[in-house]
Amino acid sequence: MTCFMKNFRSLLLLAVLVSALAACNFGGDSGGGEADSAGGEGDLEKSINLSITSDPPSFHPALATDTTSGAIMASVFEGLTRLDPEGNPEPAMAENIEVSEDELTYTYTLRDAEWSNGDPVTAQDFEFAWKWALNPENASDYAYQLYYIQGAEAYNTGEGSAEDVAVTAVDDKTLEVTLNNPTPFFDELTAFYTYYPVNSKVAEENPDWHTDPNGENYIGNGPFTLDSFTSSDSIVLKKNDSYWDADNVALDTVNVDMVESEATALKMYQAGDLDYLGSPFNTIDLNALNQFKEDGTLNVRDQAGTYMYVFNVEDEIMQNENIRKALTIAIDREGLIENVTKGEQKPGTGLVPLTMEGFEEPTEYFPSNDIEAAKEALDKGLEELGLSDPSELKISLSYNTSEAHAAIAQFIQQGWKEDLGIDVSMNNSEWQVYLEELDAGNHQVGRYGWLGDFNDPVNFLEIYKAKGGNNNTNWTNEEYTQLLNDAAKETDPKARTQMLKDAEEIFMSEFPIAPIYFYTNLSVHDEKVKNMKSDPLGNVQLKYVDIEQ
Amino acid sequence: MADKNVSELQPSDFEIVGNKTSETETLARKSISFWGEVSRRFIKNKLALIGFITLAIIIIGAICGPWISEFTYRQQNGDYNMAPNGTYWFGTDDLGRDIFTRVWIGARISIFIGFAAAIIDLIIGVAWGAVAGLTGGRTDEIMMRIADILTAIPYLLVVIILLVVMQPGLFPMIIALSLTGWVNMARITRSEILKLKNQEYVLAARTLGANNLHLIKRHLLPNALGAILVTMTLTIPTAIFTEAFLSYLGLGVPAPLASWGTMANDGYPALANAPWRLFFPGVLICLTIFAFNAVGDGLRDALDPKLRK
Amino acid sequence: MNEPILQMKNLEIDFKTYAGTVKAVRKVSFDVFEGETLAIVGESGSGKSVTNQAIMKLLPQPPAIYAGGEILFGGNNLLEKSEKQMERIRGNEISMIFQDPMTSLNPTMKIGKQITEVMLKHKKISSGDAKKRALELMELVGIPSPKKRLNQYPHEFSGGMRQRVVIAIALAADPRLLIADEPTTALDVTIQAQILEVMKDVQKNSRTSIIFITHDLGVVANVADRVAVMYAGEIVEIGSVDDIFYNPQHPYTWGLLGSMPDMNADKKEELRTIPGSPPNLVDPPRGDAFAARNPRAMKIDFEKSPPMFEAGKDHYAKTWRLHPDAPKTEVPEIIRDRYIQYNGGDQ
Amino acid sequence: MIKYLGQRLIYIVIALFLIITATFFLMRMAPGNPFASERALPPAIQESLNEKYGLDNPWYIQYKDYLVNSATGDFGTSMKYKYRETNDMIAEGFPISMTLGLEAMFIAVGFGVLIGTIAALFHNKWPDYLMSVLAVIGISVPSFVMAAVLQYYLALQAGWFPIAGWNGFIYSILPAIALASTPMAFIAKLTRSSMLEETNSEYVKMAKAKGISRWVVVFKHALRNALLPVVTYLAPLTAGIITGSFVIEEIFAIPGIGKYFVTSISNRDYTVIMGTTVFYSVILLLAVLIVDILYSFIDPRISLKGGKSNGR
Repeated sequence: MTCFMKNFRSLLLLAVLVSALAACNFGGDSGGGEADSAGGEGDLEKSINLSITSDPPSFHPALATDTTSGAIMASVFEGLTRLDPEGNPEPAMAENIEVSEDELTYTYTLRDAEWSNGDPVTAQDFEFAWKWALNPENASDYAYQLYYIQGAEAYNTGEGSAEDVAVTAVDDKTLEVTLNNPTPFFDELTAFYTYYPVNSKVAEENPDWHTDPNGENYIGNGPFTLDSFTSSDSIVLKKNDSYWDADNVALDTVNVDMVESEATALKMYQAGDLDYLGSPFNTIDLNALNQFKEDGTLNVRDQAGTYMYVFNVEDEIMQNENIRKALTIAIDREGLIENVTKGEQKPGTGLVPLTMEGFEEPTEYFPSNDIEAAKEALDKGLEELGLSDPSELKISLSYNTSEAHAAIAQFIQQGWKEDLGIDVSMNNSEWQVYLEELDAGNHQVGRYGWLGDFNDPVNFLEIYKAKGGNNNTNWTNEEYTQLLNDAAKETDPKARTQMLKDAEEIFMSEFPIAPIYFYTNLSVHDEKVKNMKSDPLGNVQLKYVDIEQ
Repeated sequence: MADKNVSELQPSDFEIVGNKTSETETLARKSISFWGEVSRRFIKNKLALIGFITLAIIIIGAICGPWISEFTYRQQNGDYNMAPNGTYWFGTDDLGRDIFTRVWIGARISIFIGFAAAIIDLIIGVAWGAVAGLTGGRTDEIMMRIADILTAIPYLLVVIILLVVMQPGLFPMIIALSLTGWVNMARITRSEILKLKNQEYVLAARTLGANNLHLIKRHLLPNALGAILVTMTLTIPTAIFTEAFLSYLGLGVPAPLASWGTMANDGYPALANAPWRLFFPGVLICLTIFAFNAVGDGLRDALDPKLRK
Repeated sequence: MNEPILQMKNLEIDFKTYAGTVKAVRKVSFDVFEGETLAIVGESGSGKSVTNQAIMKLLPQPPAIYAGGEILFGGNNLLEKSEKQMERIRGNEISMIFQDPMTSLNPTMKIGKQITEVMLKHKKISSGDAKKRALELMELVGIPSPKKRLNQYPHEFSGGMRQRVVIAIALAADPRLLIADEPTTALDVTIQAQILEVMKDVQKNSRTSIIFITHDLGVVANVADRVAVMYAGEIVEIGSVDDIFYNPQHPYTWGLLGSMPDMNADKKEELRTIPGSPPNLVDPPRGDAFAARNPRAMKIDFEKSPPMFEAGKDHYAKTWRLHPDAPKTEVPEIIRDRYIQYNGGDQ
Repeated sequence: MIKYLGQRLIYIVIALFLIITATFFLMRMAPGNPFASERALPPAIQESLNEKYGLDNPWYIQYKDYLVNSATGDFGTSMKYKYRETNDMIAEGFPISMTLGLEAMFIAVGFGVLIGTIAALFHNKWPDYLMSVLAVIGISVPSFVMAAVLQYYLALQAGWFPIAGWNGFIYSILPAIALASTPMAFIAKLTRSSMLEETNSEYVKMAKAKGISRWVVVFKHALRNALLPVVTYLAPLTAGIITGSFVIEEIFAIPGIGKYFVTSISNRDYTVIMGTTVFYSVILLLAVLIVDILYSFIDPRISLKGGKSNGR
């Protein structure tokens, strides 16, 4: 009996162990496994290994809001236009684009293209997708990208109806869109993922088609199809043979691993597990930038984005223009870029980045790092505030928690202390909290970055057209608003650019923000990778990428 | 067996002089006091002594280090990521700050956090564990279950709320660390008390009418001291660690202040190009924790009556 | 008498401690003969347990140091044996009964296993046979319903029953020498008597020699053939039970006997204690270790350590009192009374 | 036994209720909004999102909903990854975290006990010091530093292991070591001190007096008793280790659930916070129960009767 009991007990233990081991999952046969065979044999297969930082927050083009999702969407879907490697729109799903005299009506003729399930891509698919995105019930964060279309804003904010949105499928192959104002960058917009079509037949039957990227209902019309998705682990894209331009797609397989840590991604790249590092998929670890610069592999491209500190002009201290001016001038942008951000960013001189047409040459709205001028402004400001010494200024600098933001903030904080004698306190909070704080206007000086969705100055200037929304400065100016409204109606490109430049000058003369730098896109890639570079918006079109064995 | 060589003895040797019991008593009483004995045994323990000296050096460094250095912890000197040299003894970081200075400022903060958290844990944990262990029954059950539940509540949520309610800084950090940190101490104390409370001398004291407070103070705590001390020497590293983890999540002490946790966190991605940024805070964390462990073990051995021979 | 199975010669044991080297056992010599029971008495700290653990070589080294002497068991010096050789002797030829039955059994091992373990280690025996033998042993030491008890754990046993188990374990391999280290101290008086009976029975049947360590003279009178009295790491007097009880020579033995209640005493008499406390063995006294507590100590007692004087046949005492030059000192009244009673043939 | 189990299960349910309640209120007290986005949302969309996730209801309705959802085990879709069910996230990630965790447990317990035993047996001799140094390194190196150092030297420099990912056993070795190092050191310390206590005990002396050889005494007699405190430590350790580690999973890019415990909170992803919390609590409470039952198997002095606490 005891003998039996004893054996029984050890058997039980064994059973527990075995079942524990059986439950083990080392993920040996998961999709990412194929990543290893990439560099090896086979001149038939062309594959590339990339990494992104997390699961895409959405697989629905209309719900995507981030570069991670966007990079995948651009491969699996295709809009009316697609940006070429230089960032210029070229016809894609649209074979022909006809614009009316007043530049308000666009008529698209679609080419014969197929969804990955064989259905033809129709004008109805576009109409369906755009109206779906605008439907407030679907809560698309980026629906505002469609506001250029007549009736779109009203429908999205619950004041209009779907029928009033001026997008119509005239027939299967003809799509007609009417805009509120002349929009010179509309061709660019139609390349943006919010404007992508959705297979309306499938989507009407299965409203949840996008929640299972591995399911048979997940259908795209882009150069690649989504082969497999393993949460937190990998996404595998395969070439879409039924894509209309399949002959010009070189890659057969794209392996995308989810690697959250920059340091890990860097090591994987150094070990040859990844072929590309950088925007828009992930970020190159700051610590490696010097190394990549030295061996000449770092690719730097200007990006349509501005890193800035916003001043809350409703704050007791920050309402003073001279204080804002002093703080803005005193920032040593060159030193910051050279030593801290290291990415060959351009010193921020204004609101609109240098990638924009007509804004290529920086305008000196203020002298950067001119300590004398800054002190002068500071003295004036202090006097206006009735203070005698800079140390009496109580200023707090807010930023969202991140090592990069912290480093920049510490650099600038120290500069303000040494050059102006202002001891600024630091206040960091998590992203979700930070956004609420900015919205509520609880900040004095706050970090902010704006990356353009399309390469037009309006994308930046519009933020400060009115209070609310993304205007975290609470600054408004009637003249400025008027200029923007006028520019929206202007059809002459030159005159329009001038108006926008005038608006920026008004903006910068009152210092509601301290521009710090204009973003650059940094990337490195393996020698064998060809044609892989990002456009000014930071997108990489995998469609054009090739591998040379 | 008998010794034959006794002839040289004089008859006068056999004079009866009586006993000297008083001498034996004084001899017996001459034994050293309890704490004297403990410290003597502690000093004889080489490892413990080394630990103690290490700790002393680190604390002296924390006090004097920033004061010796010609730089301040937040001063950016324009020399970025410099290897250790004559000017910057421990090198500089990515903002050109002197790591020597920062490491000792960090020592102040990390050791303070560690000690403060350990002391709060000690007070709450010992009180909670002692009451639970001594009362027993339902009360014990309920008290320990409360402790169980506390450990299951998402810790980060609590920390985030604390950091928002109070301004980020040392104080909320210490509270956050102590919030669940005491549970372990309570468990250890309780199990020690349970072990001790049925022992004869405690029962004897009880029959003599000692009340609970007296029992805890006089009999139980001194005997549970060894286990409590060891737990405490482990609490301090845990606190330093948790602080490092919170720094990893960006919830550490606010910049530009430094703690070892934030420094290690900033330094580890630079392992390839500026290893000194991880090395110095890392080595100091290791040394400190080694020292606490050695001192704790030494104290335990010195206090443990069973090892007294 | 036949050949001794154990001869201890001038055994010296030191302990290294933080406070200095403690000379715990100082030149101890005695013999144990087959089938006899030798009791070693003395107060706590007198070195009696250390001496006996030294036989088993169970003292942890460090801090213990075997500083000199030899222990001959069947003619072989145990101190020269390797650990492997000692393993064959322990439990097999010499076994030991520990003082506290509450702690000397493994709490997480079944009783049966703890008994059979010794047999399986030392005898070529199947586990079935070992179990049978264990049942016999349990019966022998008086454990009721042994079959059931075999599969129980120590915490299910009372103190007395546990000590019976310990005895059963000690007897399991039929040892030639059994060292009982205060086996009854931790037990109730009634249980004590039972345990002593068990041991006596066992000895009758097996001719095992026993070294019985105790501080309880009552127990000694009950079980021992010969008695050795230890004080401050030395044997101060050794002789037969009768010698020690009725004709003790060393003043310490007097003190010890004086502190024992006498059942036969008619007179109302107070219990006596020995004033003072034992010497510090880090720095043992030059002369007689007991001198400082001896009201009739002589000058020489403080100067020179006495040799063993023969006080009778096989009766020795380590005191200057027995030196021919020493003045005749009186044996205390209580001891004298006892002697008279004894010789008067009261018993 | 059955009565005991019943009591414990009732306790688990009560504990879960308290944990859910506390978490719910903490969650709602924490500032931040799950739908906050860099691009300010039109109010209509914010409302529609709130409505969709029931965040527009008064708190007591939301609280009730959470209780009901937790009871039925359906936590709903993630608020950040809107296409993912919380349950799926846990179901997919947990086997991976558990595999890694079990491997780490084997390392931690196996080596911890071994190191602690060796240290105790050679008390105050050089193996003891060597083992103590090992244990101190384990305790004193933060896991992210340990992970980074292992990854840099053994994977990148030496090339013996893959850098990151989850594609087979070899991928699990470095993360398992990094994960195991701290608990291993704790276990080693614990084992050492309780082993020292046991080897000085009477029954070990008695076993030696039986002629049992030194190693048999250690392994058959002392170890089992010395491991009792280690077993107590195993419950929270197991629960913590098999539910994954944020740091290790991030550095080694492992698709486990450890990161959800942290990211769900920083994203204010309420449904996932609730799901992971309840999941962790269940694992923890069950682990405590299992360890208590296991304890009664190892230590015959403990009997599982209702309402009895098991202090030793």
